[in-house]
Formats: sequence, C-alpha cells, structure tokens
Amino acid sequence: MRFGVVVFPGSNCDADCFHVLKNVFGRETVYIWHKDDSFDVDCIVLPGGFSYGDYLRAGAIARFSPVMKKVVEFSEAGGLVIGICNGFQILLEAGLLPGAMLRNKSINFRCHDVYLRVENNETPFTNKALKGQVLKIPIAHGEGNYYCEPDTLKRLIANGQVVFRYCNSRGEVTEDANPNGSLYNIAGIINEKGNVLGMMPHPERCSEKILGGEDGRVIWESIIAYLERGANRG
Amino acid sequence: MAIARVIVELKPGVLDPQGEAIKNSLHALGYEEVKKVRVGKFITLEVEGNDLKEIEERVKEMADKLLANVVIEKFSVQVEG
Amino acid sequence: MAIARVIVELKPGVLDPQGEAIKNSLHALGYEEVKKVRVGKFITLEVEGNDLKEIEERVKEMADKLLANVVIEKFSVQVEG
Amino acid sequence: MAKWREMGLTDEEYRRIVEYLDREPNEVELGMCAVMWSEHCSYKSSKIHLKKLPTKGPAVVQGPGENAGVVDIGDGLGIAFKIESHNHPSAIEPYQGAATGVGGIIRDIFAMGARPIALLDSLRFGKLDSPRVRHLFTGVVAGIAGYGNCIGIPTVAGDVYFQESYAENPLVNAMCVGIVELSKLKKGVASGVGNPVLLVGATTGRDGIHGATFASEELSRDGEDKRPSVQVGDPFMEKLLLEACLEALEYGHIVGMQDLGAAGLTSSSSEMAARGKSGIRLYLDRVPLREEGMTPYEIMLSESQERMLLVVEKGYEDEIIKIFKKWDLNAVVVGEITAGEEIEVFFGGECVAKLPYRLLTEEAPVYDRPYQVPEIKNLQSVNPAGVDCGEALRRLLQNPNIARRDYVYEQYDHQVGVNTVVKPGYSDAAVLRIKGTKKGIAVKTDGNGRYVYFNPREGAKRAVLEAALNLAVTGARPLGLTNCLNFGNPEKPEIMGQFVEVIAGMKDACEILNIPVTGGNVSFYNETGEKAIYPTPVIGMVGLIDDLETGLIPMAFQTEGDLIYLLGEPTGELGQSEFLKEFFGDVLVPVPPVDLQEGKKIIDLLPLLKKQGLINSAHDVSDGGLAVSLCEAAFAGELGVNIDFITSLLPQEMLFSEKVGLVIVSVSPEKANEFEEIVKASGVAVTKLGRVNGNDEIEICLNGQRVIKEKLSELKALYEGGLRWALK
Ligand SMILES: Nc1ncnc2c1ncn2[C@@H]1O[C@H](COP(=O)(O)OP(=O)(O)O)[C@@H](O)[C@H]1O
Ligand SMILES: [Mg+2]
Repeated sequence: MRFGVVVFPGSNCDADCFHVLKNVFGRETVYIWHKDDSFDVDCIVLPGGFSYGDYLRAGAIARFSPVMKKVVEFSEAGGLVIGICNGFQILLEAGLLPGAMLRNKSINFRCHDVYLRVENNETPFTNKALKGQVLKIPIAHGEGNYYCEPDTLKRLIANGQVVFRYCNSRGEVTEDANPNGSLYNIAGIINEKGNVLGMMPHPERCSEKILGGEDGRVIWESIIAYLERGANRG
Repeated sequence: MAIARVIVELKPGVLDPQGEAIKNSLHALGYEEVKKVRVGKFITLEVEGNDLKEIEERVKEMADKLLANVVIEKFSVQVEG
Repeated sequence: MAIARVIVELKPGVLDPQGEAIKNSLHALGYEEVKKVRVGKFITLEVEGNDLKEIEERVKEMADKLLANVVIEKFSVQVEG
Repeated sequence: MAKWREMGLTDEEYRRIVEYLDREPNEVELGMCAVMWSEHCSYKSSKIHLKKLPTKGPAVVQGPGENAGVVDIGDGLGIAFKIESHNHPSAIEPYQGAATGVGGIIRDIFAMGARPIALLDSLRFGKLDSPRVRHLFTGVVAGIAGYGNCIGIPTVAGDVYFQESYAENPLVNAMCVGIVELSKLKKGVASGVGNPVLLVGATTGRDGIHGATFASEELSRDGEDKRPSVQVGDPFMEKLLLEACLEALEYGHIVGMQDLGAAGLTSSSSEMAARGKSGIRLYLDRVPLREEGMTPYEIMLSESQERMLLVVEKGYEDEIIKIFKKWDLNAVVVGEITAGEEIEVFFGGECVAKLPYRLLTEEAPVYDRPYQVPEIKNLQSVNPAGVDCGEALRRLLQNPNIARRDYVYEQYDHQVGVNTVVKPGYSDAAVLRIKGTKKGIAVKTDGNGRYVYFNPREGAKRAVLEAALNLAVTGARPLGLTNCLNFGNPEKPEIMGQFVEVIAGMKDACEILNIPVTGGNVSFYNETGEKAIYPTPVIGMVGLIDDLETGLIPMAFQTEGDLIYLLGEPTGELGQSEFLKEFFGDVLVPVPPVDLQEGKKIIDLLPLLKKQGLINSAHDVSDGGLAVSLCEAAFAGELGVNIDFITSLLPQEMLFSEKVGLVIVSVSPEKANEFEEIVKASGVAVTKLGRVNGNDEIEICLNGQRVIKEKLSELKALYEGGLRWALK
C-alpha cells in the first residue's frame, strides 16, 4: 500500500500529511511533484496550504498543474483521492467534486477546533467511523464557505455524498456550529462514485495524542482498512 | 498591443460575504444610504496582437477557464487597441 | 436608487503578486500573448437617492476612506441612475 | 539642501566619508553610505550600550552579529531565532507593513540554514475606541495572518497591548523561530576569490528605496512624498524561496547566504563581504528588474522583498541555479568575490561605485549620545479600599489588555507543521515538539511598556522576568533571548536615558536569571510630533523542555479538590497596574519591586516540581494581578476556585497588584506536604490560597471575609468577549 502526497507550489500541509502517514501509521509514502505526470500509488492526498498563493481563487491555478491530469485519470480508474482544505478547493476547481468555495462568512481566516458529524460511514474514508459519530478536528481556512446550486445540493444529500457536517459537541447541526457559512453545514463531500473525498478540516493535525486530539485518525485508519481489504488499485 | 479588461462578478443569488462586510462598515461610517454591496474582480491584461476580435475570443477563453469560476461567477470582457 | 461602480486598482509600480501568478498560469495554459496582468476590485453599490452628483461625491468619499487603500491603490467611480 | 542631508547624513558624517575615501563620493556611493550609516543599519546610537548585554552561555551557538542567534538543544539540533520591528511601514499601510515584517524575519531564519517552525508577534496599539486604531489593529493582524498562513509557518504566540502612547505609532514586532542541524548551520559570509554571487528570488523594483533611512526618522504627517513606496509582500514567492534555499543548502557548496532586507543589495553585499573579509564585484545589468529604466542607485538601494544573496563555490552555480529553476524562481549570477576589500558596482560596462566594505560597516559612526536618566518623582498614593473587588474583576477581565486574545490568534494558522503542542491561549507560552526527539521548546514575547515608562530599569527587568516565567510555567528552562528595543528619538537625552536604563535593567536580569542575549533589533524614532511612545523593550524568549511526556506543565486547573498555592512574595503595590488605570487613571504610585533572585529560584523550581510529580498546573501572575490569573487557570480547566487565606495587604492590593514573579500552582492534596517542603527548602515564599472546585463558582475570601463571589461561566463570557466588544 503506497500513499502519494502531491506537492504544489505553495502547498504547506504536504509535510504534515506525509509525517502522519509515514511516521504515525508507518505506511510507505512518497511525494508527488506537481510537474510529475506519472506515479504509482494507491491513494493520493491533495494537502492543504496556499497553492500558487491562492492568488486568484483558492485552488484555481493548481488545478491546471500537469499532475492534476493524472489525478483525474487516477480517480476515473477508481483510485482513492482525498483533498484536505486547499486540496478540497482544488478538487472543486478541477470539477472532481461539485460546487465552489466562497470566502468565510466572517471574512476572516479561522483556525480552531470544530466538531463534525459523520453523515456517511460507508465510504473508503469513513468506514471505521460510526454513523453520527462526532469528531473534533481543527480547521484553518479563509475560504471554506461551501456553495452549490440547489439541485446539486439535493443530489448530494440524496446520494449520501455529504460525508461531514459541522455540528456542536453534542452532534447537533446548528448555525452556531457552522464556522464559515457553508451551505447545509457541509464540511466534506464525496463524489458520486465514492472514491474522491474533499474536506475542509485537517485530520492530519489531530492524529497524535501529543497534539491534543486523535479524532483525525479514523479517517486514515478507514483508508488503510479499505486498501488492506485489497480494493482496486487506480 | 491591446488592453483587455475582464470584470468577474459573483452571480446574483450567490452570497457575497465580503460585500456584506463592506456594507456593514459603510453603515458604521454613516453611509446608511448604501443598500447593497457586491465585490468582484477587475482584471487588466496587456495582450500582444492586433486583431481585437481574436483577442477578445482568446480572453473570453481565459476567463472561462481560469479567471472566473463559472459555478459561482460570471464575467464580461472588453478589449481596446 | 442608483448604482455606483467603483474600480480599485493598484498604483503603477506597486507589486502585484496576484497578477504575476495569473500571468504565469496563463502562459502555462498556452496564452503566451499575455504580457502583463494586474488585478483590481470591481465594487458595485446600490445607493439610495436621486441626486447622482451627490451620490458620486459620497461614493468617492467611501472609496477614499474604505473601499480603496489609497497608499497603494487608486480608484475611479461611476454612477448611474 | 545638500544631497547628503536629504539622504539623512549630517555634515560631519559626510566629511568623514570624504576623508576616508580621500575624494567626494558619487551619487550611488553616497546613497550606499547613507543607508548603511542610517540608525537602522548601523546601530550608531545603540551600539556602545548593546555591548553591555551578556551574550555568552553554554547553550549559545551563535550570538549577536549574524542573521539570527542560535541555541543548542542537544541531539545535534539548534534553534535559530530573532525578532524584528516593522513599526513605521505598519503605521502607513498596516496590512502590507505587518506582512512584509513577517516576511523579513522569516528570511533571517532560513538564511541560517534553519527551517522556520514558528512565528510570534508582539503588537502595541493605541486605544481601540479610535477608528484609526481599529483600522491599524485589524489590518496588522490580517497582514500577519495573510503572510504567515500562506507561507505555512504557524504563528503560535505573542502579546498585544492597547495604550494611548501608541496611538499614532503602533509597534509591530515579529519573531521567527527555526530548527537547524548544527552541522549544517550557515552564515552570511562571502569568501573564496572567484566564487560567484547569486541573487535569487523576486525581481527588483523601486519599492522601499531609502526604507532604512525612513525607519530612522520620526513619522511626520506631511512626509508623504518622502515615504518609500510601500512594499507589497508576496508570501507565495517566499514559500518557494524558502524551500529552494533549504534544498540548495542540502545540496551543498554554498559558502554563505543572506537575505536582502533594509538597504537591499547594498547591505547584504557589504555585510557578507565584511564577515568574510573579501571584496565583491557586482554587475547590476544582470539583476532581474521589475520596472524599466532603473538606475544603479535604485538597484543598489531597492528593498524589494523576497530576495536572497548567495555565495556559491565556483563551478557549482549551475547546479544551484537548477534548484531555483525547479521552484520557478529567478537565480542569476550577479557578481563574484574578489581579492580586495571593496564593493565594486558595475553598470553598463562602467564602474559606478567602488567603496571599501569597511566604510559601509565597521567605519560607520558610533555615537555616545548624551543621556539623562529619567527621575521618578512626585509619587502619589491612592486609596483603593473603596473599590468593589467583584466589580473590579469583572471590569478587568473584559479590559482589552487582559481579555482573551482569540480574535488575534484564531486568524493565525497556529497548527500547520503539526508541532504545536500548546496552542495560543492555552498557556502562557506556546510549546512546540521537536519531531524525532522527546523534546519541546517553549516560546513567548513580552514587554509591558507602561511599566518601562514609569521606571525604565525595573520595567526592563520585569519584561525579561515575565518572559522567563511564561516559559517556566510550561516546564521549560529558558535558553536565550532576543529583543526588540522600541524607543523614541535617541537624539533626545531623555529618550537616550530611557534606553540606557533599559539596557542596565536587561543586563541585570539576564545575568541573574542566566539567560544570554543572542540577538535583537533596535527601533528608534518611534515618535509623532513631540510625543514618543512608551519605551518598549520586547523580549522574545526560547526555552527547552527535555521530555514533553513528563515535563510539560499545563496552565489549566486539572482536578477538583486540588490545592492552590502561590509561589513568591506578594507585595501589593498597585503601581501602573490595569486596576490602577481603570479606577484611578494615570497616577504615579510605586511599582512593585522586581525580585530577580526569587524569580530565578521559581524558574529553576518549576520543572523540578513537575518532574517529581508535585504540581498539576502552573500559571504566572501578570496583567490584572492574582485574581485574573486565578480566573484564567479556572477558565482553561472549566473548574472553579474557592480561595481563602490570610494576608496583611488590602484585598485590592492582594488581588490586583501586578507584581511579576508570582506563580499559582495546583497540587494534589496527598502531595501537599512534600510539595511544601521542597518549596520551602528552595527558599521561595509559598502561600496556600485555597482549592479547585467543581462548581461554576469563583469565590475569594481574604482573612475570612468574602470579597468576590461570581459565576465562573459569567466571568468567562466577559473574558472571552472583551476584545471583540472593544472592536465593535
Ligand atoms: N499577538 C499575539 N499573537 C499570537 N498569540 C498571542 C498574541 N497575543 C497574545 N497571544 C497569546 O495569548 C495568550 C495570552 O497572552 P498574554 O496575555 O500576553 O499572556 P501573559 O500574560 O502570560 O504574557 C498566550 O498564549 C499568548 O501567546
Ligand atoms: Mg503569563
């Protein structure tokens, strides 16, 4: 089982994801340079950060990196792709996931813990979680205000594509618990096929006890369990 | 050399948090008459070439591909020699 | 009700990292003809009132105080009824 | 006006240049001299005083004089750290001023070969009731966030004060901390005749020309056209630059590296030349420019951001350039090392400047400016007995100088890098783990200018002791400090007097606490009109926790029933406390003495107590006094307190004096005896204050009399709302 962490110019959580997969979970992990047009991995991580400074719109320029063509092919072949924060934004810009990100409702960048409710635990990324489980995971973003057309939202809900929603510590999805104004308190969605996940919160930041929380582990553990079951390789 | 100006705006109906924030600040400064604020981008390109028609086509392509995200934004292009 | 449009642009000579990044990306997409990109803001205000002259004055004030950062930016205002 | 005066040189300084050269300098040369002889670059008013500070210690690997100081943390690793001011630019354009300040200090750290792992920011503004101050404050915070978040270095700690004296002249000091394998430490030296000199990173524009001289003048409101054009930060570019420089260092064959900060190419080339005792020849035609028609004068003085100068072993330049190209960056050989001692500048085939590096560096003037030690006179007394303690506590908790600072640090990505073990707001200092070891480092900035203004010497001691205690309460042992000395115009004897006294106080504190100074920065001319800011030495400190598993002390109360103790002797002076200001205004009453000896004992004691498992939490007493500190530890642990002890002080003095050097700790009841014995044996005064409760209640009784009884949740709401309300 091999993980690949894509490095775009301006990625800054690449090393963090790499560290967690390699040193915390002991999995073979490689960096994939944005100019690379081939790789041999089982799961791709599009990490957080500010690819190309996020200078036009978050993720807008990165989606044209040579590597993204291959990421699209990989995902079409069923390979697992997880985009975290900026990685999520890139997936949206690339059209691998529906919708777009707006500025946070508060305008400000926000970095703090949030609670997520697992809405769908039948995905490669959440199979180790319980449905309705509440996870405490930090966010750090200025543009995480998820938006899509009403029809798209309906479809997302109907298909179980909404994987995580912002909630309070008791698991209630409320307006107060929504840190950025996201539609339907959406914190993470998956594609129709179920192999591409985008989420704003950072599971790699809470996968070790010393950092004050381990709720992020369940996502990595789910991916590992899924891949261990010998599911298809992209 | 031609100058192309691209205006990128949020589609009507898409929430504009930045516009809201500006409106509130304007109210706080006493400009109560401002009822709505929308913030878009104004992108100026210097483009080589003489055929303004063709340039406009190309810039529209650029806007469609990169400069605007058509899920949430619309754009207009204007070119002058 | 009047519509005021404010264009805010960086003063010439002020570094525009956004513009640079967009230019490089356009080149990578094959739009080599683009020689320079500058990114500004396009702000649309809905303002109550009928006296366009006065509205223009007020909006200029707003731009000067809040909408533009006059240390590095310049602005222009256009009002229509 | 004579050309040199326009550039900020005095007639006497100009005369010395002519004498040294034995000819008149041309315009380019004069510009180079003027920036290098500016206060900002030459430290001409501060140099002789800075020499008095202790700079040596067992952990010091690199003291002052390099791009950053370095301390040894064992395992072959070092921590590089430095603080710098960006006050003037931030006063004019808060967002970009603060952003470029952050960018500048980051470059200093990776110039040493260190990977930046944390940022800190020390901020001073006027009072938030002024719209302009709110604009400055929110802009500065957004600028720091904008730069730090984008480049991906967590901003983990800092401090903020709002005092009238900073209304026109805010202070924005940024500190960066990096980690380096000591065997790979780099210095900013130029040597090896024939070695190529590379300029890498951003293109050179007209921005910031004469920024250094600008920083060496008072802010005047009509100085519009004299202002250097504002620099815009490009954190994306700097991220690439950072990665490319570290990759190039890893590849090897780099002789020296230095960032281009104030005075741009002029200072980086001459400082590198001076350190390596070499000459440098520069060909300006090769410098990648952003604007057309730039003159050699402009190119030599440009302060465009996100650039570095590298000296590379001859023959390896192509490989190094390849690395920068990989990161889509410019990298150009702009010159070479020569045998002489001169900086020679060529443009269009002509030599446009030729100056010995000595003239630009060690020959820069040094002044022993006249100074007058400020006298503390007209001390008054106040009678606080009439102030209701509950009311005082409620007001203090929401005072913007005390209230929770989450408005600030929630805008900062403080977790990127996955090292932040103690996040901002969770303790006095931030703690970062050192991956691959059991160790952690604690970092914090401190410096309350209000105390320094009323008593510069004691105020400086206070700043050092407070920073040290803020580290110690996390279990850390302080290793070294960097300082940013923000003052008014040094040509005024009373300002110079403040400076001299502050140095004396810092020296005392560093010596007694045994914490060496590894570097720093001086920012003079923080004045508008006739009004100088409070003299503000900001102390940035780094400490080590040997084993995070066993050595990390939390700030929060941990368990219901734990006993609460106070370490250190409370003395009750209300001088310059927030309480005094809140209820009596700007009156001069005695400030609490700074007991460095006792402070030292407490700093040594805390890690020891933790290792023996005798304390469960620790938090020092600072702004707002004992009552506020108790609340902070209670809020953090969501546990209440019942306090009841005997004191001869008035309740208001006991609870609201801001004497530095007091620490509250919580102790499991069964460990109380052992704890008390060890503390008493160490000679530290200790008072049992009360115990932690599980109710929603803050209750304080003194001498059997109840003086405060409040709901914890209500007080917490005030503490959490205070700063945001003040911004509304
Ligand atoms: N400007 C800032 N940036 C980041 N963190 C800050 C800033 N100001 C304060 N903090 C954090 O808020 C907490 C309280 O700070 P402060 O009141 O200065 O503590 P202390 O009184 O112990 O010196 C600390 O964790 C500190 O690092
Ligand atoms: Mg403290």
